[in-house]
Amino acid sequence: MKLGVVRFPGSCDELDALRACRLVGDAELLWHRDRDLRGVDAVVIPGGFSYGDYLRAGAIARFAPVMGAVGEFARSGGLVLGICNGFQVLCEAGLLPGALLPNLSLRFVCRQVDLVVERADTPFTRACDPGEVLSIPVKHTTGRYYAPERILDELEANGQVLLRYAEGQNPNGSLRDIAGVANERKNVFGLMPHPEHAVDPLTGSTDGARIFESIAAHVEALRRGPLAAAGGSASAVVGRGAA
Amino acid sequence: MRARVLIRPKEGILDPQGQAVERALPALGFDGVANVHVGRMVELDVDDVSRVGEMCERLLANPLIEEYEILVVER
Amino acid sequence: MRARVLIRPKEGILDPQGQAVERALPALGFDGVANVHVGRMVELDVDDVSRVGEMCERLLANPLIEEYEILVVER
Amino acid sequence: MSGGLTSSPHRELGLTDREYERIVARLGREPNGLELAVFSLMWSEHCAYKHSKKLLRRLPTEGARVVMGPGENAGAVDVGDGLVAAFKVESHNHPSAVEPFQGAATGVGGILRDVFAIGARPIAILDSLRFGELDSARSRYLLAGAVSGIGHYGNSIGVATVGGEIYFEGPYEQNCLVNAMCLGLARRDRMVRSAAAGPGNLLVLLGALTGRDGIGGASILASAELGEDGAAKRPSVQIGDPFEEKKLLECSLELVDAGLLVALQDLGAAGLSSSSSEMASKGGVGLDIDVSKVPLREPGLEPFEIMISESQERMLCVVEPAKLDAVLEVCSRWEVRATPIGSVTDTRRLRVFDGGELVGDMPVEALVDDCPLYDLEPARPAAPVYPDPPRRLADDAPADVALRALLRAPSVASKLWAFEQYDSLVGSRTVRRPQQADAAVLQLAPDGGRGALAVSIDGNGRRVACDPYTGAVEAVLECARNLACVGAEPLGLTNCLNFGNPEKPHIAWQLEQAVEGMADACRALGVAVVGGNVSLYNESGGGPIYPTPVVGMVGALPDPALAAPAGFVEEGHRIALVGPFAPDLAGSELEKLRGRLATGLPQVDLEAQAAALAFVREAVRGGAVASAHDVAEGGLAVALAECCIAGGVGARVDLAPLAERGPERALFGEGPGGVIVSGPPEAIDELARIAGAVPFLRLGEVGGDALEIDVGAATLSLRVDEARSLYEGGLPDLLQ
Ligand SMILES: Nc1ncnc2c1ncn2[C@@H]1O[C@H](COP(=O)(O)OP(=O)(O)O)[C@@H](O)[C@H]1O
Ligand SMILES: [Mg+2]
Repeated sequence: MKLGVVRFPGSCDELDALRACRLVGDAELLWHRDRDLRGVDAVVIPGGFSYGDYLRAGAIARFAPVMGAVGEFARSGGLVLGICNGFQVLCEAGLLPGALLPNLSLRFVCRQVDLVVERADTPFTRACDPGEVLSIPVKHTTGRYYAPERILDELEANGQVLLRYAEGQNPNGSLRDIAGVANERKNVFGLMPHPEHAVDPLTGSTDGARIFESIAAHVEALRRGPLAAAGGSASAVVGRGAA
Repeated sequence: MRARVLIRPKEGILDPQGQAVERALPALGFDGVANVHVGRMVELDVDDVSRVGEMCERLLANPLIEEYEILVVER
Repeated sequence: MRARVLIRPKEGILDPQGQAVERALPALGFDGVANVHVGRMVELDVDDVSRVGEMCERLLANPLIEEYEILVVER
Repeated sequence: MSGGLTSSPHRELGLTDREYERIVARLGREPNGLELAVFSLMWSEHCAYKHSKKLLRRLPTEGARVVMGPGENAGAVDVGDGLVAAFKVESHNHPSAVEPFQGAATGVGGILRDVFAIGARPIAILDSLRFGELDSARSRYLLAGAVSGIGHYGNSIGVATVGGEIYFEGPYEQNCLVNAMCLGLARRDRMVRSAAAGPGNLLVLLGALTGRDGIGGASILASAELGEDGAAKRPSVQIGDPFEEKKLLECSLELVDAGLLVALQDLGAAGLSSSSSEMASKGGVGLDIDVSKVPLREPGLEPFEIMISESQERMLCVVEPAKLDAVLEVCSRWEVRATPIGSVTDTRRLRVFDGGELVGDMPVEALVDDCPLYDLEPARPAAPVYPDPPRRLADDAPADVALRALLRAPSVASKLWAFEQYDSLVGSRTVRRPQQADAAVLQLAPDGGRGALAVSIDGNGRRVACDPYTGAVEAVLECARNLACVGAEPLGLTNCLNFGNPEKPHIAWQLEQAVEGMADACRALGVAVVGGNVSLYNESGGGPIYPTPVVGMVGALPDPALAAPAGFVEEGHRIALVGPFAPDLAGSELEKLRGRLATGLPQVDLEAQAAALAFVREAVRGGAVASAHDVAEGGLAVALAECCIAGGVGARVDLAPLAERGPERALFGEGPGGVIVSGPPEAIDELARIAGAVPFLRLGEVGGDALEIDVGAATLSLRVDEARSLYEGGLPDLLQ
């Protein structure tokens, strides 16, 4: 299995993400100007300040050549994980619903938070238990998840909210305490917390590894056949692009 | 031609920056201020001003959360 | 009365946001764009519009690096 | 060459008549405007260290681990496995007082460039900040701006800000201090120096466009044509662009890694002038620069402006002609502007051309080495230099009232409000985050090394004001103690000397005493000074700042898993005080709250201090202790409360053995040398047994939900949750 981590000018957490990916498989960096995803099984858009986050977080990065390829990959069912700035990029690119607004505090916040796993039957959370609490850090200025009420209702109804901040721990004012959402098909997932910073007991927590293990398990299962990948769920993801 | 794009948070979306300004002004002795909103302004020289709307839709504003207004500035 | 304050980096002051937008637009196929600057806009209801200049000096703008313009918006 | 000069422009540029005469003598003629501008900056205090250079020679700079001492952009020490740690601290005090956000942001940008200029990847930032008391709106504004500026730059560029310190004292009201330290890692065989070499090689400017940033005073040299208000319009505030620097950083490191550079140097104060002449001086060569090739942000910059512009996010490198294309290719991939602007010569002169025209011609040595160095004329002040701080606590306030007041005093209270605004995690190295332990701990595994580095920055200016020699000794000791608490052995030290006007005898005395103290402490601990910075003339209407030597120390530890946290870990663990701690109220936070400033501090026995540090370090490394925290501001009571808050558990302790000279001293007395450790009973017994000459005092036991202290007849009790809300609320409450 091979994961690709996109590097934009201004990415900051790409090497951390690469390290986290390498705990579960092969991984390499993908350059923002490349259109070729080099046959990776899943793409990670890492955290940082792509293009300085100027204008609006994620607004400029979404037009990078590599994002065209990532879009096609996602539309063909490939797994795409966006972390923090990556989440912002995916929202700006329309690959995920909603938008991220400045934190209510208007300040950057770096803090360990507890996250509740809402769905443990997706490619990104299948290594978790439903309701499990993960300790993972956040660090951002623009992390307040927003979508119109109607869309929020839809997201909830479709089970697209995969992670929520534990009660009283919402660090940014995200609506309905949403920390991470998937697209309808559940092959694109974005979250503000940084699972790649929670894969080493020395640096605080290993709970973030679950996200990467989930991706690896899903890709392995796909190898063995679509039915195994479905893991019993009806909304199975079949096939993947650019392999 | 010089164009000026004014971008503000859509109505109904919490604007903590506007609120912060609204709270800070009375503390400095400015009363009678209400309904403060903080947005962005982009100014640019363009050959073809008719394309600015498209620039807004695609890059300068995020239509989900922001509304914009385009003004042409006489030069 | 509704006032609109437009705040931009002073001339000669580095404007990295403006530069970033200026570089991004041609890549999206928008040519003939130059001299892009990104600033802020503050909109507010005020009883006494004559005090807005003072508000800018003290809070809304940073006079060291920004210049501002006050517009009164008809309502 | 330039019109519109007054009769003695050199004075307006800060040069004395004698300095000017010396320049004329070295040139054999009167300098033109450009040359005068360049000389005035190169011979400024900032670049030439004319009042401090002689004094700095007293600092010990050699040691087995030293790879690069003072003189390069950053100092460097060997950390094994082919890696070196490069680090330096630098001030950005004045720009931050003018515009705190941009001032602090560009301060971080500047110190990062110093570190990657030697080919090291920056892995950590620390900040050391001083403001006036928070009842002042200006101080609140400066604090908020500086902290968000540091966060903005460090977070955006992806370097973890892992530690720092903030103090609030009246004398910083008009002159805040913003010092930033950067720590980087390089492969020893991949470092690069700043010495230009090889006549015929090209000088290439990397990074941002050049604008009229920081021309400042020199704008009097601008030609008259620019008009009356031209000078006034010139922005003096520099805007930081961390995105540009991020690209510059990655690009520079790739160029170094690929072996494409002969030399690399950042552009800091005095811009092209100082970077080019220092590169030439170090290499014993000359440089020709064509300013017409320098890419500009705005039209119409005059040659002298281009030479002294302090526009941020620029680097200068020397490249062999055959490698130019490869260099340009790397730069273009990173979208970093790269422009050949000149070449290395064997003339030993800095020659400036504007296209075909020679507009300046100066001997490199004259610029770099010939500035006169001045002797200080120190004299111990006869009367107190500083007013007493405002009184906030009655002398007869009971101990529990005093403890509560101390916990929320802004200099003591938790700095969570600030460090939560910093990304302390990026890089996957941070094993101990802010407030988790006395020093930040960064593992080397991601960089292919073993073990970890520990880093700390310290300097209590008020104590230095009470006694400059001992205060400076204490700053070094505190850093070393912080390192010992996580099991680290010091490898090297950097410092920033923030002082008032050295031409005044009492300031000169403070400076000399502090440098002596720092030097003696370094010798006693066997730590070399590998670099630093000096910031003088920090005075204004309100008088001089407290003398503030800020010390940054880097150490190494073999096993990051054993780096002790500050907080108590488990009910039933025993608590002990280790080290030659002799609590005294002189210079303490309690005395400050009571409105008093001492005029002396107790002497320190450096040998005993060094022995205790080694003992603590070995105890932590051996895994004998579960927690370790040093006793600092607020004394034992505050330190114990911090251990309880961090661990979320109470403690029962008996300070009676320390109370013979009064319970107050035992509770709130300060001084170097004390470390609170905790651990399982057997481990603490064993430590007591092997302590030998190192003072070792059992204090009590971890447990319960309150801190309960016996001090002879008196007792004191504070619930841990109340302690936490005082401690964590101290700063935000004042900032509301
Ligand atoms: N207080 C000090 N202690 C030790 N070295 C110092 C001190 N101040 C300055 N230096 C050294 O003097 C040299 C020049 O410093 P500086 O002008 O700040 O360098 P830069 O221009 O690279 O920022 C550096 O090598 C620095 O480490
Ligand atoms: Mg330097």
